[in-house]
Amino acid sequence: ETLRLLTWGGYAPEEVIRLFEEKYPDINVEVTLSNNEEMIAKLRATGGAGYDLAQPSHDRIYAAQYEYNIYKPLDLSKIDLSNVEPKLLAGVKENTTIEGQVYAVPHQWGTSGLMTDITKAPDIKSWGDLCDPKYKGKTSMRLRRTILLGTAFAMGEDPFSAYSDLAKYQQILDKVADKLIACKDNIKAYWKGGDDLSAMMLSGEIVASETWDSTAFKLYSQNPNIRFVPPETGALAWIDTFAMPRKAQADAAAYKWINFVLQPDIVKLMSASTGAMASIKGAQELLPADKQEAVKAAFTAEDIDNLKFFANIPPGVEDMEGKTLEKIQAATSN
Amino acid sequence: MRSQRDIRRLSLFLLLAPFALWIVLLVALPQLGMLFLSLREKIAPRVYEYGFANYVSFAGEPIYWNTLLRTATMSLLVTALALVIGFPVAYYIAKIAGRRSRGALFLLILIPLWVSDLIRAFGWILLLRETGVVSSLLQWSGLVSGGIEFLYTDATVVVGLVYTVILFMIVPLVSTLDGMDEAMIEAGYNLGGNGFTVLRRIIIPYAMPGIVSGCIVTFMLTAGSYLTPILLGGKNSSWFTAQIYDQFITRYNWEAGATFGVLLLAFTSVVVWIGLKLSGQSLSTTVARS
Amino acid sequence: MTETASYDLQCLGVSKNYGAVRAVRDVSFDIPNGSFFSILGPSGCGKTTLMRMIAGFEEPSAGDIRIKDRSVLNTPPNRRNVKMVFQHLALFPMMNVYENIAYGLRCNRMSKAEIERRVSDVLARIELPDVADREIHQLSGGQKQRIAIARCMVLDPDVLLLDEPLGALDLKLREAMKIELKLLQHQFNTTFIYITHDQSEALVMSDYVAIMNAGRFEQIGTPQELYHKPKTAFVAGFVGDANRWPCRVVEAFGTTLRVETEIGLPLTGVACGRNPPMQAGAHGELFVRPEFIRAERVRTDGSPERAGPLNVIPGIIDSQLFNGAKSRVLVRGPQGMRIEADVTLTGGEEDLRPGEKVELSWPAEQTRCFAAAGSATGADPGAEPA
Amino acid sequence: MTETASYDLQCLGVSKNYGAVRAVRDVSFDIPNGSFFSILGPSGCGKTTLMRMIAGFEEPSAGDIRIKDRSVLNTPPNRRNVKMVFQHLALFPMMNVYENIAYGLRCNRMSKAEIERRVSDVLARIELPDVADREIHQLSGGQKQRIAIARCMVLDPDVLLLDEPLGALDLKLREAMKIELKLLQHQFNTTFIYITHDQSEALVMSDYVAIMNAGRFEQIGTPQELYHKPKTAFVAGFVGDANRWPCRVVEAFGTTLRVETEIGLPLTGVACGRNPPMQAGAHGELFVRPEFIRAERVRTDGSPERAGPLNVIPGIIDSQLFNGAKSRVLVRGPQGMRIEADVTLTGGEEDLRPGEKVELSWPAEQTRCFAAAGSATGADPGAEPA
Amino acid sequence: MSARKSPSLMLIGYRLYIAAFFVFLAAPLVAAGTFAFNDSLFPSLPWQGFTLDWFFSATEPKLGMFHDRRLLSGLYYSFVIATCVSALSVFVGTCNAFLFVRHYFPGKNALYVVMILPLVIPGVILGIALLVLASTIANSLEQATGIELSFLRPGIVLVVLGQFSFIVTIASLVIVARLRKFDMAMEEAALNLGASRARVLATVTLPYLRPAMIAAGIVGFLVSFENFNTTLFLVGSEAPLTVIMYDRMVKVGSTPVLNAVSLVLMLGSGVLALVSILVQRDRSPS
Ligand SMILES: Nc1ncnc2c1ncn2[C@@H]1O[C@H](COP(=O)(O)OP(=O)(O)OP(=O)(O)O)[C@@H](O)[C@H]1O
Ligand SMILES: Nc1ncnc2c1ncn2[C@@H]1O[C@H](COP(=O)(O)OP(=O)(O)OP(=O)(O)O)[C@@H](O)[C@H]1O
Ligand SMILES: NCCCCNCCCN
Ligand SMILES: [Mg+2]
Ligand SMILES: [Mg+2]
Repeated sequence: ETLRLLTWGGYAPEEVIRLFEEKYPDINVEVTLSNNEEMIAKLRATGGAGYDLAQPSHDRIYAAQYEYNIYKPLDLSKIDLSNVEPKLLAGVKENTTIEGQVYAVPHQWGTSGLMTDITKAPDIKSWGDLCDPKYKGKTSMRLRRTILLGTAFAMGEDPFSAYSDLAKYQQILDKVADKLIACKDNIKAYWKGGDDLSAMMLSGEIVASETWDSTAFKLYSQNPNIRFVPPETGALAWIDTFAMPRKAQADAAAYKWINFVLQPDIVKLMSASTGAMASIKGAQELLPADKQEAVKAAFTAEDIDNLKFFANIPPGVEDMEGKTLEKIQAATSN
Repeated sequence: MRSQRDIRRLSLFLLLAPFALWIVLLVALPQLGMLFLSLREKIAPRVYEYGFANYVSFAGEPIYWNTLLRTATMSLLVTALALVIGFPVAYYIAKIAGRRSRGALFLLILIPLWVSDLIRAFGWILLLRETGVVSSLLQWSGLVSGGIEFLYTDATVVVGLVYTVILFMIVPLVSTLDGMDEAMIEAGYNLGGNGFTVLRRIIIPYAMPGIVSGCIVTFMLTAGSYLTPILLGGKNSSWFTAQIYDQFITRYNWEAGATFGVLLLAFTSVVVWIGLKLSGQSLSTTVARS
Repeated sequence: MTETASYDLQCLGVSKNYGAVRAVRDVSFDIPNGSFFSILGPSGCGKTTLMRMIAGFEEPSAGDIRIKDRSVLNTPPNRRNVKMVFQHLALFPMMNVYENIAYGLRCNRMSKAEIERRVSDVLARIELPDVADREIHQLSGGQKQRIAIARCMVLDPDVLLLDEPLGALDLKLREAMKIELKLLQHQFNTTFIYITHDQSEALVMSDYVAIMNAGRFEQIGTPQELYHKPKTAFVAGFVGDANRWPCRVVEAFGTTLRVETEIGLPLTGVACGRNPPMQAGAHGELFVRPEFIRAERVRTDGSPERAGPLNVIPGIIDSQLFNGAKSRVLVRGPQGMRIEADVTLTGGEEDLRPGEKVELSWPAEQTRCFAAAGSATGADPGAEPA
Repeated sequence: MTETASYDLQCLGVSKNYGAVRAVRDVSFDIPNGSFFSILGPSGCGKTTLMRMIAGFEEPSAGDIRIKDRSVLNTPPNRRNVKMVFQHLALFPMMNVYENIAYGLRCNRMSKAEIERRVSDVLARIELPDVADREIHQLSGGQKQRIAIARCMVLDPDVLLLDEPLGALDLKLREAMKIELKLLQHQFNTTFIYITHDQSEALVMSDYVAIMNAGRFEQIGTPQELYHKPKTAFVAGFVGDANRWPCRVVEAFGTTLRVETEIGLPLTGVACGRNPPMQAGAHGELFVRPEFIRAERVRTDGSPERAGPLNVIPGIIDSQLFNGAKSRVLVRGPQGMRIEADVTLTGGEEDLRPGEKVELSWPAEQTRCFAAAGSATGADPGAEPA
Repeated sequence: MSARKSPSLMLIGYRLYIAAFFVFLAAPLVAAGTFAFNDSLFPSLPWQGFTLDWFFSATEPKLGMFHDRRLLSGLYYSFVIATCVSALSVFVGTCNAFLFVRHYFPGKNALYVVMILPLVIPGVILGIALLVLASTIANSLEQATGIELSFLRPGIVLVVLGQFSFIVTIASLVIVARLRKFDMAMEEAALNLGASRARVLATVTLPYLRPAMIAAGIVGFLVSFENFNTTLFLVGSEAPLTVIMYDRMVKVGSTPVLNAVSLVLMLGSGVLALVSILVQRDRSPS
């Protein structure tokens, strides 16, 4: 039988698949690379068919499920949760429980923050520093919700708490939009994928950027001057999860995969590929040596305490954010 | 012999069946479905209402129609450039190149057609990025000191699009010009015309069906292209198809996406219709022939 | 070619090579004002090439071309006052009749009113006054033909070139247009240079005809001269029909020859072609036109009286080709030699019928003998491509 | 058409309407075995339509078609033993010569060996034994022609139909193929039905010719009959050249008529065409072939003696159309009336020249008078489309 | 062409322009192809030396394309999709050709224009329109009856249908053009020689159309193979090569393995294009 994964780039490394298929010779793994938005869009179009296991981030499940009914509840008894970091598990459960059913369990987690080449832009500290005219034409960001939230925090707002008051949230978004439009001049280009970003950063075309920590850690191994910097207002933390599409057909294989990749020796391989930490106990030790070093170079203990987990997105917010992003994209600078 | 006529009847219906299935199921109904969807408005999750709200909100949002206008203008620009750049090439292939090199040149023209948009854009990225081949060559030759970024500007998008669509301009041009009797050009000179007169009064009017056909296809392809503007475009560039994609994929707003789709199709059709009227041609005399 | 005054067109030693192909070789001629001059030759002999040099579309490899006594070698085609009617006419399909004719005038920046006047004038002269607004594809073949001529004539050219303009027309129309063209030329009184490979076209219409072969002019003359006094074997064979037999000269008295054909038939003929006249033993070829051969039923009451030296041979009618006034019989002569002779077939009793024995006779002076190619005095007009 | 035995082909009152267009109207004829039968008529007269009905591609609106005495109306085209050579030959370009010829045999499920034997046999008979492996585009026009015929003949058809098969060939080749076709028909001894609008083709090759006009057969006969004894004005005008003048009958003595042309010229002629003979006052049209008109210089020493009743009129030479043995002069007669007369132009002193005064004379029995269309006894062969 | 004294100069200028144009055409392809041999993890300068690893290496990080399961599976799906699309297109295109060349029926000219339309509808719109329709039907059906028609969900079937919807226009135009040149007399000649209607079709008409059908098939195959705009919206878990490559580029990061794939595709397409041109140059010069 075939196990069809809908997941992030790097979340299903060739080596892990090989080991999995060795262990379960009658299962054949097929991978489709995606991101949060596309996962939802795809599953919406298929009505939850076409894939057996998806890996959306913890904050993007509730609304999508509520509106489009694309997932089915997990049977937690089939998952070996003994090793899973309880805090993360609890957080994910809380975010993804609908009518008493749990829809997701955590897999990898990491943060979004800043990346800088410390030799060229040593004073990047806050989201807003990307708009520092000193680095005009030498910074980048991804034009997605992360930067909206980050910028809001940098402007002293708390967007997550405004989720309950959408009018308030709209005000924040408007402010953020103005700021980012003004910042457009400073940006070389909006990156669209990890690759874009890596190439620009490594070649020195940009010196600082908004980033996923995993990308920054990867680059650290190529060039130790490139560091991940948690913003002053706190890095935004995400947890990518396992969720089962409503019309998944290979449930058994899917559970096997979940259990398989949560094993410590597999986690090692997995983390080497994703650059992110698994949500199991002692995950940091399972990172490859160079990544551990990168994490150490990036985070202090306060930084970890200061992490801001993405809050569940209530219905409607995505639309507001989408409009704001369009506005920024369409605004002209020179 | 009566059965003869019945056989013809039967074969007409047998042949009409696949055509009808194709046009109705894969072309007409989907477009109607999209039109229908565009008339549905999302009030709240799982709550919909029918009306023109999506169109109203399109009209009320300058970002959207600016993008549409921008896409159309740039597509027209690309079409014009493709015509200006492609015409001499088509003329050369059809009328000047020797018999043997003509075939070879035509093959060369076609080769980029056989690799995908993606690879072409990928190639341009490798060439044009700040640390890319062109910039490096310029630095190496000492013409410039620092790296130059050619990517992420509207000009790059235009170049990339011209590159992508120019074949569809050249091919119909070659095939119309090919049919032109050389004697007509010679007659043009013989009767006293100079190079410019012959071009303006004879060659271009003769090639008009090819020109219009090439322009229509080029314009539609450009307006409907997705990858090239996405991959080569800069932070300011927005393309209407990207908006459609965003509506569908990142905002799950199928209603708005469908509205955009209907509008793109309607708008580009109107542009083509105006072009046909202005040039006095029709779809069946141009695109159908080449 | 007696006129010595000014010429509309002169070619002086014009040649044209395409790489190793010598398409036109050292052609010289001059055309008196207002004449109808044809160039007649087989396909590929260089007619079109010559015409294109005159029009300016090709540059001669050697020689000079003069129009109205001025060399035009350095004049681009659109400045030469030589207009051309193309084989497939090359009317502009995207313009209507009026615009086609006006094209050249517009190139000359003539005023609108003047153009209108001239176009309607020329349309009247070609007797198509009402077609100005028609599209080209609405015209018949013959009408197109005339429009193509009008388009040139409206510009008052010194010389009008016509490259096989009747080639694309069907049989009946071609016959009619032959006479029409000649009348048009009279009308306009302009020098026409007419290219064709159809001898009847050239003979019927022209004042002068040049016979071209393998890039060279073989002979220039009036149609009658060419038909009755061919100077080369090629001309004798190409212009008009002829029975052709290889032969060997037995005896020569001045230009009168006694010859023997391949099969040993003794005949009397006259030496033609270039000097010196042929000697005994020389190889040659005999040309006899079917219309000079009389085919008569063999009579039992002795042969009829005859005047002048005659060649007489017996034969049997093989078949008759009835074609009204132009009927012909195919006769099998001695040893199966085939002879064509013109006859009048009326459908009556007196007609010759297949199987009948006949006596063929023709005057010795209509038995032209040309030196064979490669033979002592014979000229070789054959092509040497490469 | 004297044979009464069995016929290869018979058409009995065959008609064909396309909506309101009456393409073929009530055509009846039968063709004796083994003859060469031509249908000659102007473009659009219905020749192709008739042939397509015989081949089975169209169904007659009325009438019957019989092949070897059996009606074939209900036989589909692929079952009729009537083969057809198409105007553009319709050889199959994706097959070579062998496959083209073998096609029909294969359709008949003949054995491979037998097919091979027959194909090489027919190739030998058309004298192209070595072309079996050639592709079609490697053949010359004349060779293609012969392959197209062989492809049909290998099937041993009762009748071979040929629809203007020479139309696409060039001038010289057409001349040559005329004779060749006739020889091939002799060879195979099969009935050929040959369609053409070129009278010289029909006259030269055929045993019988049918003249078709506006869907009807005007006359069927041997070439000589048609040329010398046309039964209708249309035939007289269509077959061979003729001077045509409208006239009015002044007096009639049996079939001999005294007539007056439009311009009042009195002439003598014979009444032709359908009975009853024309009466005084009837309108008609005169036909005189150019070859019967003698054009002679007006002599000062009185007119020459003449035998039999002659028409004589004066005229002035307008122009001469030199065409070798087939030369002609255009003469302006009284009141500008134009007359064409055949002459022999030799290029000598004795030739008639433009401007000379001549006397034209021709026998009364060669002055055919047909009733004018619409006149009392005239039949109207014109088309009534719609 | 015209001026007498300086034709050579003008012509030289013209030729230079043509040459420059072809350099422009070739440049991105050459660039994309060349970096396939760069011994580096990034398809960019500086040049790190020549290697064939991106084709043949079996180990990470330089996993060669011939060992990359996902690329190979993408290639496989592309192949399956393109084969289906081109076969379907040739079949329906041939039917259309007979319909429009051989038959007369009311509204024929209008329908002919309708046939051309899919070619000028932007590919993105074809894709989403089909997606919307199929999903709407599937959803309604599921709600009403609980039956799930999986072929109406994004996946190979929809991709094939989506691509087919405009590629069939191309195929039709190619085949129509050839059938128009067909001399009806050829069919009549075959009938006349004794062949049945079916035999005429099999031995004369279809063989005559064959070069056009093959060419249409190849063009359809290539266009399907490289299609992105329409496919993007219809693709399910069985992604064809272009989608895989796009995902790689945007979501993982391009390595020279993408260049290697590009190069192989260029070679393959080039060969196919050549074949199609050779096939069209059939035995008859017409
Ligand atoms: N552009 C060219 N390059 C090379 N050879 C040429 C060129 N044009 C003509 N020729 C050769 O020159 C010769 C004369 O050609 P031309 O066209 O003048 O013949 P033609 O007498 O007009 O023949 P036709 O009656 O067939 O039109 C031919 O052998 C032809 O092949
Ligand atoms: N399928 C058809 N529908 C309507 N009218 C037709 C059709 N086929 C022929 N006709 C008409 O019937 C008449 C006879 O046509 P046909 O083709 O038999 O003429 P033809 O004698 O062969 O002429 P040509 O010498 O030009 O080939 C013409 O007026 C033609 O327009
Ligand atoms: N390279 C893989 C990165 C995966 C990142 N997931 C991020 C979720 C952000 N909302
Ligand atoms: Mg020529
Ligand atoms: Mg016909």
